Amino acid sequence: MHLVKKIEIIANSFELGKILDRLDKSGVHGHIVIRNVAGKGLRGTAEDLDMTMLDNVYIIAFSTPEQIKPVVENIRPLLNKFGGTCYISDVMEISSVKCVASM
Amino acid sequence: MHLVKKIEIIANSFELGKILDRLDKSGVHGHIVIRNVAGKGLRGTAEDLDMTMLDNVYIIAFSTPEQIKPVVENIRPLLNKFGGTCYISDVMEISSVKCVASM
Amino acid sequence: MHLVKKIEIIANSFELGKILDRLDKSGVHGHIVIRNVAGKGLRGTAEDLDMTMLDNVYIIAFSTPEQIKPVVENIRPLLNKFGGTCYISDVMEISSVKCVASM
Amino acid sequence: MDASLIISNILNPPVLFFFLGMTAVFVKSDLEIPPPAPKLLSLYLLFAIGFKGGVELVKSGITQEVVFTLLAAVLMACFVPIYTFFILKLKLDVYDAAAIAATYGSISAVTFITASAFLNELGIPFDGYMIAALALMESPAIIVGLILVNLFTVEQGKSREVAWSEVLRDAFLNSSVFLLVGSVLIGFLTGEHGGKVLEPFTQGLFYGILTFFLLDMGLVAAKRIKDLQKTGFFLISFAILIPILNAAIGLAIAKFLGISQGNALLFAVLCASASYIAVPAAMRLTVPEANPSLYVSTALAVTFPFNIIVGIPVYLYVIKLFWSQ
Amino acid sequence: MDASLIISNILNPPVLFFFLGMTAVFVKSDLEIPPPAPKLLSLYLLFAIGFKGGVELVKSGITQEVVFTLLAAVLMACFVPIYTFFILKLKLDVYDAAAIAATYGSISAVTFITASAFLNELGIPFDGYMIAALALMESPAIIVGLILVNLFTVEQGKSREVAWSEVLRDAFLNSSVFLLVGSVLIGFLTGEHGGKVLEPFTQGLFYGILTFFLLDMGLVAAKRIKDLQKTGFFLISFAILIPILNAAIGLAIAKFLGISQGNALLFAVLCASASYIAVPAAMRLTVPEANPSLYVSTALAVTFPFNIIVGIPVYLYVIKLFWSQ
Amino acid sequence: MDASLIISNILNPPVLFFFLGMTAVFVKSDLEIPPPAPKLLSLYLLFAIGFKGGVELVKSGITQEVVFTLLAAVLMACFVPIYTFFILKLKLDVYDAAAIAATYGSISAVTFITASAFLNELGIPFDGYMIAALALMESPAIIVGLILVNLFTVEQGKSREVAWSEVLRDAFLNSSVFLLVGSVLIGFLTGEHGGKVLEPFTQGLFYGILTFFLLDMGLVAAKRIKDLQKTGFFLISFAILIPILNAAIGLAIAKFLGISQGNALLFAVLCASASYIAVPAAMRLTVPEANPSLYVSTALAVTFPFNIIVGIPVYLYVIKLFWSQ
Ligand SMILES: Nc1ncnc2c1ncn2[C@@H]1O[C@H](COP(=O)(O)O)[C@@H](O)[C@H]1O
Ligand SMILES: Nc1ncnc2c1ncn2[C@@H]1O[C@H](COP(=O)(O)O)[C@@H](O)[C@H]1O
Ligand SMILES: Nc1ncnc2c1ncn2[C@@H]1O[C@H](COP(=O)(O)O)[C@@H](O)[C@H]1O
Ligand code: NA
Ligand code: NA
Ligand code: NA
Repeated sequence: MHLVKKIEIIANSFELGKILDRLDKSGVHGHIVIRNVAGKGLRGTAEDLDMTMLDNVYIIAFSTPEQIKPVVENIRPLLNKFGGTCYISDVMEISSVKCVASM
Repeated sequence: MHLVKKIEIIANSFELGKILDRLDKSGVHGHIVIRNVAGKGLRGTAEDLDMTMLDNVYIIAFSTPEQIKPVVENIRPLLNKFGGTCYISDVMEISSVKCVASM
Repeated sequence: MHLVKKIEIIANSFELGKILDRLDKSGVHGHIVIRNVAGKGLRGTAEDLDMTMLDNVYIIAFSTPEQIKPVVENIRPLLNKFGGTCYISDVMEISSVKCVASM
Repeated sequence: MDASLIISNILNPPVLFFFLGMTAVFVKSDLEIPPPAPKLLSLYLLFAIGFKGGVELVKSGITQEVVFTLLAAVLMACFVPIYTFFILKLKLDVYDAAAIAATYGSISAVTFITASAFLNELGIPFDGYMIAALALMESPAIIVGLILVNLFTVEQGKSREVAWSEVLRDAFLNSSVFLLVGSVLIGFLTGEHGGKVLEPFTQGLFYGILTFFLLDMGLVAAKRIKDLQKTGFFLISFAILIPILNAAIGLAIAKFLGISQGNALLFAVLCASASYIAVPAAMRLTVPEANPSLYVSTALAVTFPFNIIVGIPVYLYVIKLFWSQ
Repeated sequence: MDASLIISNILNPPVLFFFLGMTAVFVKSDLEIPPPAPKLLSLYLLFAIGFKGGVELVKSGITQEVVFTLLAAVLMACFVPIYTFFILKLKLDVYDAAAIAATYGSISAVTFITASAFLNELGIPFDGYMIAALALMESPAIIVGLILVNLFTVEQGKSREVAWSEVLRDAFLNSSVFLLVGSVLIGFLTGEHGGKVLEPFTQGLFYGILTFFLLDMGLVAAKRIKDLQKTGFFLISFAILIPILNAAIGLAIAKFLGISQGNALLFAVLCASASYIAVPAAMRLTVPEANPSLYVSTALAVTFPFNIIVGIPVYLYVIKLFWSQ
Repeated sequence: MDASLIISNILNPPVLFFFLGMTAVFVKSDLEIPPPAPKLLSLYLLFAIGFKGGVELVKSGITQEVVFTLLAAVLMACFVPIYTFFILKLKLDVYDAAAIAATYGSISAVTFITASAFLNELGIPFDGYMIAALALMESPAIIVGLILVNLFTVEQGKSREVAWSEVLRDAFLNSSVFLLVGSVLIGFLTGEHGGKVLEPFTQGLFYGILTFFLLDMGLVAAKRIKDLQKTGFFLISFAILIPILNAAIGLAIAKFLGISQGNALLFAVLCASASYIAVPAAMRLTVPEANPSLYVSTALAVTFPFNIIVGIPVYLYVIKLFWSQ
């Protein structure tokens, strides 16, 4: 087992394409996307359009610790422009043929 | 980047309204809700009604470290009464216009 | 509050039954499953069949720290054979009637 | 007894697809109706049956027969949870007894809908106001169940605070009751003209969607069957005998009121069926002490299949015996 | 004024189910149409109306009337956002003004579809090419809105870089426009034969699915109503008066072009309606500075209900006054 | 060759919507059919075609022709994976060769359903027992594929342990096979009466839902096309030539058996089509060493479009040449 980083991003689905692009450019090629996530914003406003047809998405990606710096640099401008939040935490990965750290 | 807390709650969907109320009262105004979550209970019983029409929900909320105490105090009685579990962990937030810590 | 471990597994849905079996055998009886998770693999290939009808699943299970060893031993061969990844992290559980640590 | 009614019921596509769903679970096929499709199908069924009922309510009007039948329906919905509570308390604690009693006092809309499809096929008419009875019988048992818990726990020295406004909302404004009542009202308001334009949707598809939905119900019921081990012999017998008893009472009332054969069958089915959605949801909130596997499994894995496979044709057989054509 | 049209509109199942959805939110029922069902229903509606439009386009052919009407449609879709922008800028900043203006310059397909169902019921014919107008009016306002933002922020000394290729794709290839245009084309290519084989699906179910979808729209619109407090009196008046004004302009153009009553109603409805899906989505990406609650809430919680409840029958009433039978 | 059949096939709504789906991906529209709708639609199609097949099986009965055709179907389902395995092994390793061979030995229900809709439209009859052939041809290739892997890896000195009970369950009880077979049986049991009551659902909607589903298939197939770069020329040719060859063998058998034109087309389509759901799922579990992008992409992005666009009308053209009217 070795340390990897977990990246969690919550954003509106219209940003999804842009965010995945940025992740990819930052060297994080794997991810999962959970759609149709209901949510309420920080300020209690229902700014999100999820009630019409734009739902929130919850993106999770695991990466090596070194990839975090480029990810933060690439993602922050997007979040500032379009909204959404990003969190990073430590997790242990079980080594396997396909694991992040085997790259 | 600064430290925030991640709150994860798993409960049956009939409790959802009550839990979100308590979170809100504890000062945690943002959250996401993932619905239609399949699950099996701790004791291996299929107590949850997800097979009929009451599914489990998975609630995630990020908050400042100080909010954890009131959250725990408010949520625990609910969990004891209606079931469900709650977990708390540390994550780093990427500072952005809308981030939890900017509040 | 006491320390428990969070186990996160991402895999293709055809493995779901096998993985839950192994978790159960390792003594982890509770879990949640989020289905219809879209994803892209580590190597950027669309190996996953989610585009037809086999979607990815995202499995989360909370366990006591002692259960991690058997979980890793049981899950790793599956991941090596069929693909998928598994991550482990630390979380604090709010003690309640049904909490993992009350077992 | 003339078995042809049972056979003609069993050879119905809805019942056969119910069996198919059960079989899928037994042979461990991975067949499933992906959520939220089952929920959507059940919304459709409530919408369609409610709307149709409303449209036909215009025709029949609100006569004395209607008023008496609806009154009898509400009375049964209050009486059943009370008398079954005392039977259940012989073996179970107050919480479980009250929750199960409430479950059996309320109704299963899908059982009702299956019975109405059965009548349609046999060409036996029934009236739109029976759908009003369906709507009226869903909620009272929830209230009665809760009152029983309060009475008998106070007796035991435990005091409970009940958020009645929430309970009432759960009972009368839960999505099933709300959509059903709303659709009846809209059907009533738009009348025959509205009924006509919606016909391909509410009538044409009805039978097919019921069939598809029962496939899912078969899957769901079969998954619950293993719970029955824990339930024990007492509850399993309860789940078969009480429906029969309730149907018998229902038929006696129907005969007394002199309502038609079709209406009598539907009335009996309402009395005999048990709720596995609305009441369990309400009970989890209001009587969290009760064990959900008891009240869900009996209603879903025993009473529901019993009614749609054996109950419906048997009740009709009895009607045919006692009603003059 | 003759109120019978309003009443006959209100007593339509789709409008009544819209009310039912709103009521569910007001009384706090837990009724909901689970996602992604609403999205699927809206795809169906676009598919069905587009296909039907295409099939009928074959019959009418592309005459001078068609060309002029479509031209007028595009012109209105460009003109409305421009003139409303200047009204809105009296009270709001450039970003909000442009986003709201774009919203009102574009159209609401569901309003159009509800109007077409209303015409069908009254037996008033309309032509397939009006669906081409629907498709053509969806996108221009997005472009116009963005040009307005650029002009007026440059004026204020701020420069913006715009990814025009992305904007154009959002405007012309978003799923609604794409599916609608594609279905029109396929309807046109397969003609009457294709129309016939798909009829039970595209026609038979149409009214029912519209009704069901409006139930969801009622839920959605009612949830937005509390946002209106923040919106203020100015925008609420805007959201009622501008549709009336746009409908009036639309009717004048229709009269001038001499198109039929049915087509005139649809044209007026296109002018009067505001987008609450495609344009908001595009605006979030291209004008993130604007506040989405302003443009979504006005379009969804005021203009949409106004049009389908009051607007459609009133516009038709005016048509009946001015058009000779 | 008479191109009119190809054109009349291409101008079908289902095929055109398949193109529309592909176009959406190519022009980067955000059109999508949200999950789990596609899965639900495919369950519907299996339910409807199976049920209809069962109902018609009652009429045709189980004659000698039926038995021989079903026998031929099973033989082809075993023979195709064997002979294609040896072709594939020329260029690929044992695992990939066996997995692709199994894919092409099995069938694509949607291709079959599209062909049956094409026949319906042209008014060419076919028999219900062909749906039994569909059901019978889905599973054998999975078993054959696995046996081939075992034989040839043992040869290479590697031993494999196979959980045969699981493999058999995957092969014969996976949701597609189970629902199809179950629906055929129920159709057979309920007969004409059951067929009639379900008709608006299983027949009325059938063509429309197929059309809508093919829109999704277009999206899915187009997304897979970029995988084909990695697949290489050998596999792409394989994915076009083998279906043609299999169809030719199928037609020869059909001619030999003397079955009708409609049945012959369906038989050819079964032989020519490749599975992109059931077999890939089974292969991922039983031959995890094989590369899924190879067997999914060829079946989905080449063979499937080829069959529904070119194959079906060409096979019918050949039938028209060799069958006397
Ligand atoms: N503190 C939070 N915890 C979890 N999710 C949040 C939080 N704040 C916001 N969100 C999610 O992020 C989305 C966008 O938030 P906002 O940009 O504040 O409107 C909301 O709809 C929520 O789904
Ligand atoms: N150890 C666990 N890890 C993850 N989810 C759990 C765990 N235990 C229970 N759950 C989830 O919580 C729900 C309620 O559990 P219970 O209250 O034990 O019936 C279950 O249906 C599961 O979805
Ligand atoms: N680094 C990652 N972070 C999150 N999810 C991943 C990552 N890599 C792979 N996945 C998910 O795991 C699935 C299987 O990955 P793979 O086995 O690499 O094809 C993918 O479809 C993704 O959903
Ligand atoms: Na009852
Ligand atoms: Na407009
Ligand atoms: Na084949």
